[in-house]
Amino acid sequence: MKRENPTELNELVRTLADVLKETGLTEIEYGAGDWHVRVSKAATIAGPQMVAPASAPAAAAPSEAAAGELLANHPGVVVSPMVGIAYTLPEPGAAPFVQVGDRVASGDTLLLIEAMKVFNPIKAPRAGTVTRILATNGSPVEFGEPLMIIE
Amino acid sequence: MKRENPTELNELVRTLADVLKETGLTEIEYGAGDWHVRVSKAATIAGPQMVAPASAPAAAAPSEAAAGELLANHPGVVVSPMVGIAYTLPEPGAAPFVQVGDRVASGDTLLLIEAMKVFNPIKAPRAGTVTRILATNGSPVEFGEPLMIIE
Amino acid sequence: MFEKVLIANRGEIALRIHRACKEMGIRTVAVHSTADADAMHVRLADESVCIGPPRVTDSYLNKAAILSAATISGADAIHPGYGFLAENADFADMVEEHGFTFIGPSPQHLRLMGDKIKAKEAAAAAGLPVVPGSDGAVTSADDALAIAERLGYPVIVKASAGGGGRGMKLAMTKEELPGALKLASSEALAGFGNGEVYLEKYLLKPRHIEVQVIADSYGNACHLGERDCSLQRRHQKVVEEAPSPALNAELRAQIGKVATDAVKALGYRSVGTIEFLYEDGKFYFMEMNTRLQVEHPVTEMITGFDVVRQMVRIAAGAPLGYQQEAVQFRGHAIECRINAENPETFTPSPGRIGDYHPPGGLGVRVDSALYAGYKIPPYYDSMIAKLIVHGANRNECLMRLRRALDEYVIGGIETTIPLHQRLMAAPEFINGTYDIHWLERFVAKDV
Amino acid sequence: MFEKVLIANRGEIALRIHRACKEMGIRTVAVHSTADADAMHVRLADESVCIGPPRVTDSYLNKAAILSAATISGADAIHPGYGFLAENADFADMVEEHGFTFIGPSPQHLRLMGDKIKAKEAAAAAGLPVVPGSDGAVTSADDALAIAERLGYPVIVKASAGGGGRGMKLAMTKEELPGALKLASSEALAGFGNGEVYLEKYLLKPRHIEVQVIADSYGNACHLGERDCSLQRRHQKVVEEAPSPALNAELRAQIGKVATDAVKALGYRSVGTIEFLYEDGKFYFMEMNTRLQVEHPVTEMITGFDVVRQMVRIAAGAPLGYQQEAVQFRGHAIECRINAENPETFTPSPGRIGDYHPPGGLGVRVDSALYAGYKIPPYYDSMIAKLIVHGANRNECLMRLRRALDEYVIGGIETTIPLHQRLMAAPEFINGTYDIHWLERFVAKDV
Repeated sequence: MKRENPTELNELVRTLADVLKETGLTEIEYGAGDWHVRVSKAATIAGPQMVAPASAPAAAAPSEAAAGELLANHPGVVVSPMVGIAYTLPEPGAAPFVQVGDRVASGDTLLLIEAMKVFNPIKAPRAGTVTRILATNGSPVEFGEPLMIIE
Repeated sequence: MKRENPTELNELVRTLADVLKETGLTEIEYGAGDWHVRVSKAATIAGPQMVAPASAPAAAAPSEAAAGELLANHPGVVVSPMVGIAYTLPEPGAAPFVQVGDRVASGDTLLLIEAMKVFNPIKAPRAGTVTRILATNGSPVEFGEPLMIIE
Repeated sequence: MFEKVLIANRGEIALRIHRACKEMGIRTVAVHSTADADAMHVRLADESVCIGPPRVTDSYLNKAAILSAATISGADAIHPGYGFLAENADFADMVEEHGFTFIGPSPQHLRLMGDKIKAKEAAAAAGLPVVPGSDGAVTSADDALAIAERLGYPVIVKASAGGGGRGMKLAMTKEELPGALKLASSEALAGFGNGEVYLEKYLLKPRHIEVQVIADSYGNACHLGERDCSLQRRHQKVVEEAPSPALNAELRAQIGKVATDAVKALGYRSVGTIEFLYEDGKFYFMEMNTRLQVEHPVTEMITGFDVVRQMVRIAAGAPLGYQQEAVQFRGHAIECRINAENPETFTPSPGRIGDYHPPGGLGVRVDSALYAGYKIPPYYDSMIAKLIVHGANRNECLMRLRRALDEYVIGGIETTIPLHQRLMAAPEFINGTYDIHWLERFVAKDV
Repeated sequence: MFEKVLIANRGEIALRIHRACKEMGIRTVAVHSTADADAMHVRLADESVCIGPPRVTDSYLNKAAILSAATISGADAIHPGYGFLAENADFADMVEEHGFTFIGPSPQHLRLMGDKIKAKEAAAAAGLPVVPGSDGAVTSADDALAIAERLGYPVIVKASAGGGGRGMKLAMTKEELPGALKLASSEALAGFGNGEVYLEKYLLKPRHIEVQVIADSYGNACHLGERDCSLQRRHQKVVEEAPSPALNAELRAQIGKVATDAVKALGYRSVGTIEFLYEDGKFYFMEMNTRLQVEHPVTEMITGFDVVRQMVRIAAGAPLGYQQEAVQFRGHAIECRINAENPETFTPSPGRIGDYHPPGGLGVRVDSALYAGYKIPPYYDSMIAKLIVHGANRNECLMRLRRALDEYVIGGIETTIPLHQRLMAAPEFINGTYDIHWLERFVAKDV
């Protein structure tokens, strides 16, 4: 199995989960080369777990990171092309550029990102409906950080 | 087993699960080269564990060790109860204590182990036929090293 | 120099000795119990011999098995490490009788310092200041009461054959003394097969300060400064540092000279440690450890001396080759003993190591036989790693130790790393004002 | 002192700087590309900011992104590490303009030493011995031939804007010179956008010896001794040691004083390295590196100085606080740069680390951002670890280095550890008789 192939991974995990259920095991770990999968079923934590290989020298924030990754993989996500401060309003007191539920056309300004004292307009990459605004006015954003979801 | 083959993996895990159930183990970890499988079953801690050493900071000799372990687990094995020099002959030039094919009675001397200048007779723990002699005359033996197999 | 050294120990100290030998071009033989077949010292050694089952009496304390292993492997010398047979004079005798070199002091010195009463007499004769106490064993409660009256309370009853805190009982008042005497004696009888006990004045807030000494077979001796080992729990050292925050240069030079003179007077050979209690500017001899200490690395970090290498050289008959002036102290070092234990309840936590990532970088040293996937056997000591940190001064050392503790990852088991993290933030430790009782109160959350 | 430092780098040096900051009580901000989200420096930093995609021009060389990251994280100062923007005067200017402190020299010194011709003039004016060569750029083949006649062959043609071996061409005879000139100039134009070249006398068997200097903002300067970095492959250092086996105490003191005086004359601030070629008892200035060097740890090991800490202190405006006499050298140190490469073909070997077990014990330091399971991205430098070993003398250091290399486990990828193991057994390295060309022949198996 290619580890990059999610379909096959999905199958593998489901197969292992079935095996787990049928055999009454609590954990199956399977690895090859530079990847492995572990499925486990404990009294409290139910369901299969897909575990990234697995050494963490420092305490990261896996759940938060995982949530961010989910959003980052959303098909309608608009991510920040730069580090800076996000502004959802054209100026203090003004109405926001867009609000949840707004329909936007490709090229419409969604928000501004200030970097190096320059305000950079972030434009809609495609037409659609704003279903979620993740950036907060005046908050810092990293490169690649999800700003908005347009569906 | 090819590590990429899910059918074989499925079989392997099921087999190990059966082994787990039958033996009352709580965990089996199985690995070779760059892959491994572990099955476990949370319960009270009971029974022996067969574990493949996962991480090896130094070059060990796993195959040799594995071969030794196989012999050590043979039901008819006689292992050395001490560190020393094995002597399969009562004295130089004499006939060996036992040879392959000999029938021995419980308590028969199989060989001597010299430790601290004392020659310790190693006696047959049970009656049977000598099927294999692993100790070489005049060679050092470790504690637990297989000396002979009596079936 | 030796061609091949057998290391009669396990864990981090077996690895430590292996490293010193490899760096001297000496081949190594590891001995191990069946439970330690996968241990790091076994994996790294040039040769290994399984000497017995997990029980220490059948393996690491099995003199015949170890000597047989030395014979079959053709070793020249045996390094006993610490613990196990390191201070066993009979073993040292046997080693020499079988034609091997015992890397350590002479059997006579092991014997002398192994007898607490004789050791104290010898120490006093060699000019070491001793804790006032009974002149030898105390046999009756009446004798004990009379002696205690002279010493002043509190007093402590100790087993002549004891060690590690066993067979020791405190009497704060004369009412408590007869009971303490009886209890200590019966514990000593059960624990060491010898019920003989003696009395000593008990110091209320002493520090444990020990001097590392080193002497060759030709009467040359030096000291390598002191270590402060006052942070103890149940008489086990937890953190050690050098130099002691309690001593100034004058006191350091003074006690160093007293210790070195005593070593010369005793005709001692090899490395050794003279342990003192220290209170109000005065030192009181406790005992002499006739072996390598767990905490020798802090001395190595501030002196630049490789203590194990020196020990091997001396055993091979080499002269020291330097004088006291060559020993220069630089900076400050602290060692944290990391145990496989719950950091609050101290329940042992053997098991399989998951992730393992030791800290690195400037001034950080890790002495540990752990590796990812290693299974800590439940049969032996719970100390699994020593983190030793050096800095230009005590504050830099402390800051570095904190960051190193924060980087250290030992997964799969519980360790005392969180205890050390708490300790490094405690004002008493930061200020260096602790005594030998402080840690007990700290872990009990009284401070 | 700074409250929060942004580290504008990655890999082991980002971790090195993080450690120094934590040990000074300073909070850290890691910046990283999307490819480095799991990197050790990101995991350990107090805060992290993703600044761009994997390509270095869009992330680690992206000045605007780094300054924005400093702004949004509220950092006081930026440490550039080495490589990337460390010697970029424009970046240093921008950092200061935005109100942050650049932890390094002044932009003027970066600019001066970044121009090889001006640097050489400044060095000569500051009293540093220079390699005889053309006085400035060479524009015609006729000029070049005349100058080369005066210098004596062989001569080397170098790009004014060059570095790292690019734009350098050797001419052994006058017949080879015009072609070398043309090639060097066009390579320089393609590589650096500037075709200007100059001529220098070429030394046949020189060593690369560099002096570590340190100076504060108040005119105080010291040197921390030299490093011998003669073991190079394709102009990349592979092994560095201190002190140099080629220098005696007199030469060491002499070149150290010359370097320190030059630093004072230049009005230089921060740490820096003056690189010399050394042949037949004479030094020839090559260039000055106006940044922290990869190989700074060997200096730390023999002096006990924390070079990064000193660099941060000086940037915060602290005076040196010590004089040359306070710098004492103890023992010997060697650094091995370990690359993720095939040890024979030097093909890069990125990928996921399997087992990872760094060596430990006395005198062993590992500076590496690796951990078990870490995936080395294919976008960056192949250096993944530095193993630095200290010993009481060169022989002890070598023996220790051998055992440490034998203990080091980096699974899952190929590394240059086997090359270092071969090197440590080579008579030329053991005897210290190598020059800057020796390693090329050694890896080609000619020696």
